[in-house]
Amino acid sequence: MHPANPLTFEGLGVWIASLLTLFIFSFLYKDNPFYKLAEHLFVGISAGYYVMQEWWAVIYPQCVKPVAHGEHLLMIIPGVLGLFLFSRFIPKAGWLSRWSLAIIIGAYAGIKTTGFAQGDLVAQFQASILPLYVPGHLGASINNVLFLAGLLSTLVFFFFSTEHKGAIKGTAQLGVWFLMVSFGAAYGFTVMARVSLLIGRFQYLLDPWLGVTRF
Amino acid sequence: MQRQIPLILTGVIGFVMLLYFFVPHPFISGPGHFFEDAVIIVVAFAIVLGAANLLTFNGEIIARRGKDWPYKVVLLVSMFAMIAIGLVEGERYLEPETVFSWMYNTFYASMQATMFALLAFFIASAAFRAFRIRNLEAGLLAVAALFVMLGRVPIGNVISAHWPNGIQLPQISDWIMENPQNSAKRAILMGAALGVMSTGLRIIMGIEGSFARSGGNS
Amino acid sequence: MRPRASRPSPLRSGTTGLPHPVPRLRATSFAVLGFLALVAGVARAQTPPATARATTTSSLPALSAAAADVQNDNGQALHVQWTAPAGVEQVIVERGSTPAGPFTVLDTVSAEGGSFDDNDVPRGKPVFYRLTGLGAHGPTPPAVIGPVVAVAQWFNTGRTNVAFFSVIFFAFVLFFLWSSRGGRKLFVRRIAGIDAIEEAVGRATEMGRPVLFVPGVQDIDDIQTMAALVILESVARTAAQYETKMIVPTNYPVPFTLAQEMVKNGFLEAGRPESYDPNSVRYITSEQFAYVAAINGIILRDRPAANLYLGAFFAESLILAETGFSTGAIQVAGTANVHQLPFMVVACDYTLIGEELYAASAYLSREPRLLSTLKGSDYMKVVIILLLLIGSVIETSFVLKNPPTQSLGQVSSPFKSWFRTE
Amino acid sequence: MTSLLVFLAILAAVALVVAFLIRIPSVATTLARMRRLDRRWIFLAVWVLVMVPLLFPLKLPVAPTARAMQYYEQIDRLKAGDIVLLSADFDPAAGPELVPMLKTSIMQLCRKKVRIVGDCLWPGGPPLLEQAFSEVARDTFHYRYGEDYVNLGFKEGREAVMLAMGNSIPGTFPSDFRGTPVSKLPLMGKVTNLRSVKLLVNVSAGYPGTKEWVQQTQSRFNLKIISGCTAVSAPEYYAYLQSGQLLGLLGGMAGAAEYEKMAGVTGAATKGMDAQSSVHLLVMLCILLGNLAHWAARRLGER
Repeated sequence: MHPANPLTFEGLGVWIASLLTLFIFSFLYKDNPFYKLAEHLFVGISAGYYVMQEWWAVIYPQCVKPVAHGEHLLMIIPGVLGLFLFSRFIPKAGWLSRWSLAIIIGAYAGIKTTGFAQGDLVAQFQASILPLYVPGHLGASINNVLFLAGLLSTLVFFFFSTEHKGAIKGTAQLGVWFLMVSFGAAYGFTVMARVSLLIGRFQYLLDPWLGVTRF
Repeated sequence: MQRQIPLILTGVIGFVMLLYFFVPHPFISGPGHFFEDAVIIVVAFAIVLGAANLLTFNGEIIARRGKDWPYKVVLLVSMFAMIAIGLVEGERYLEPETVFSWMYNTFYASMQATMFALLAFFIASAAFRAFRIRNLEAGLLAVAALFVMLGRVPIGNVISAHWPNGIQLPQISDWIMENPQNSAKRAILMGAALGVMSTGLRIIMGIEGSFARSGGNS
Repeated sequence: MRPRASRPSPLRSGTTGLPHPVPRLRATSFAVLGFLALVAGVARAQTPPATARATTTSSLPALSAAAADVQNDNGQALHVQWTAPAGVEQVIVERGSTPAGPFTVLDTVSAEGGSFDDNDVPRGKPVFYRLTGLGAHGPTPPAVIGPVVAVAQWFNTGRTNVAFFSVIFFAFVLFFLWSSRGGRKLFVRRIAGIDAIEEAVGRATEMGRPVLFVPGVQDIDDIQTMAALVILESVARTAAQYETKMIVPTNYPVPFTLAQEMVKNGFLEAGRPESYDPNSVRYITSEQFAYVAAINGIILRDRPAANLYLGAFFAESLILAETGFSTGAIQVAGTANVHQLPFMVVACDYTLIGEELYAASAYLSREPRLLSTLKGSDYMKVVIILLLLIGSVIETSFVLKNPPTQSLGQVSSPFKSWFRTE
Repeated sequence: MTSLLVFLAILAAVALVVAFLIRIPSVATTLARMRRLDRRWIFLAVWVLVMVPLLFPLKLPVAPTARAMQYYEQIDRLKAGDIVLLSADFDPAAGPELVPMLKTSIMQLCRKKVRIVGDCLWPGGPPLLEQAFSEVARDTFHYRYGEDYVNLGFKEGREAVMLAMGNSIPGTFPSDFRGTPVSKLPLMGKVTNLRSVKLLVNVSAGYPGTKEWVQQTQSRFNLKIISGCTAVSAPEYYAYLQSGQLLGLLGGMAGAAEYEKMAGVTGAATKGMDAQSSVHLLVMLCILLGNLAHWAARRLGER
């Protein structure tokens, strides 16, 4: 048992972090001032952290420093547009921020549209064209038929231009079953994800803080 | 006129970025490169704006001694402390020995991870209190969830170690992930892609706006 | 900060609180389709790439090499290929502006690679390459090749399939937008979820308890928030008819103002403007966990009989659904965030799955923009289903004709290869 | 085969006993009353079921899955001197799942003497990447900063950064994590854009992450991508595995533990898997018990 030494710079950090971890866990018993303090401290620290990251990683090296040295003068434009965003705090000058929004909304509209079109539509469509019978690979053939049935029936489920009657109703029902299996799988994976986060916190409390075992 | 020009600008930039994907010629890829590099900087300013929003929102609560205002003071003080330390320590602020990195490990990393870890408790209580198998669909969901949960952890591997090959628990959970889950998920991916593409088209053609005008009726 | 089920994004806590004041542009809609067709036409008329053969000037076996313009690029890349005789391990690649002119060394690469991509060539100017092989028995005599010119293409032929899909889909969406604005009646089937919502509001009226409506946790830039606010208007209309109290918590300024607008309209259209309670719509906070804790407080204190969670949700949907379940309220949820649907399906009485959220808002509001997207997507799905069926038949017959020798999936039909993405 | 029959026999027996017990009114009422159980008892059960296996490990064997093996093979195929892009797009909230993957990936890359260019598209990432680099690459494998590995730190812009890196990595990251200009780093001299990178190892927690890398760069720059992601985002990436856009996947802490086993290391992920097993069993028990209580209540006519 060699717990972290609170007198050292690094050890003090581990002690504070562990106490804050217990403060947040106290929310499980009931909402209390310790949890509220930890939560507000967290929002403040992370906001300050993000501002520093944006400054030192983007605004300074890519906009302020090169312009100051006379290179990449074009980068003045996004710098000015970025400052326009703050015009909302000046009465009557709020419309300036619309220019900055124009480049954000416009650029991402174009980037996302083409990214989704190629990566999530065409590539996925191409990979869904499967041979329904491959001689010598019976297992794969059955899987391919099942795969295509699931894909087509789920697409029919998300079809809203006709009433769901007769054959369409049956296909859509099959689609719902496939959806439910995929939700079940997603549920299982989400349980696994949340639990591993808790395991990570307990490993932090047991190893760097209390030093009970090595992780 | 204050609204028309930005709207046209949005459409033009969106259209250039759309064409940028199809046209390698520098006539389009030149502006495309510029918008790529420029939007990185403008988004960075948007994050700093987020912190400014926090300042005005919480500052106002403190000014009128609203609910929990002492906690808001802690929030703003810790924000400014982080900014001050970051500026003082200069470009090497993220080196392992700096006070900024110490603050990162002590406050940011620990509390953010713990916030998420809370969800593990809620998942277990929700599984007990709110997981209702009330029809065939919920039943299918539960069966798939049980197989995947069992198949992905060592205990499932131990239980089915001597089962005939092909139907061991890890293999069943893998098959569920690779086949039924995949075909349904791919239909959802394609549907979502169409949704994003149509939203992008509306933004580029300037007909997305009216909904978003604050106070504007549909 | 914003813990998200699967998509924790760094842009959080109020940072996306940007209003979207981009108003409707009446006058022009770009001829998107026309321009793309024009570009494709220009691509056909491009000059074929110039390929220059090597001219070797020495008796010893020099490299036989060739250089060609790299296709589908911005005209700054040339692809140099060579077949090195035995014993040559490395090749020095040099470039110059004239056959005898000063050559600058670009790189020394391993010979068996067989090629070298020169990525920053002056655009449109003829250049020459000099390749000298290095091997066990000394350097081979230099082989000079050229002139070859790097040309920029106007259309990336590798992306014709993406253009094909996009042009068809955009044509559908624009057609339906034009026809819905022209007043044509576009049929959208009634989603079962809408009946579930109305039944929930009716149930709340019987028990004399309020209706809770949470329009998601995202700002206005997420289309799901907009779809939820449209549904809020029709829920408010139903609640007004039944004289039932409504509670609408929001977490961003713009959705807050729009929600007030929607609830007021609902009560107006139901003919009961006087019973509209202004503080039924509340702005709480944009910090995610505090927002969830506040809504849990509302559920436990005011004990609404109907909880409606519609819009963009992340890790908090699980917590809300569980608290609501424990109070015995009837719960209807709907989101397009697929990773949250499992929790909603098991904990709520009814769930609108993915695009059903958009279908419900299009059905209720008849809004041209929502209708055109929905109908456009529907018809595009018909195209995809048909192409999939055709493709599977072609692929099956192709695989039957030439069965795969080694592993599966190596061989594919020309139809499928046309859709390969580059 | 017999263990399968035994397992099925036990299941059938339990089902019969429960079906029988639920008919006895006294048992049914106690089951129904369970629905009002204070959820803090369940919280306590989770707390205990995680703490105990961490203190007294059972060391249950982990079974590697095909996709995890493919992740391992993609790195194994690299040759000494190849350049790899390691994009750590996550923050401490996904630390327990992704930090073990990051360290084991760096270790395998170092064993193959591959040169690593590291970057982060999440603001919360750089310190985690730097800690992993110094602990594994610098201290254990004596990699030289600037020649064998580089940490370019964070860049805002999400998909826009990926596109910009496709055209020029030094152009997108003018200076590295410490602010030293990229021109002073010899390794960066050899890195022009995503085409000059043999493989992208993407440790991803959500948006921006593997989905956006696949959409924006995989086809366009002919980039080989393998992903280590959180369990929440893993199901969606199976679609990219089947289409060949992704060449390997590690899903959540289980994926990290499998990868550690293949790399012959017992790291934090492997040590956490026992607790993972116990809590999964608890959650499954909760689902079954919860529904049992609900059926019992319905049999007694309560809502």
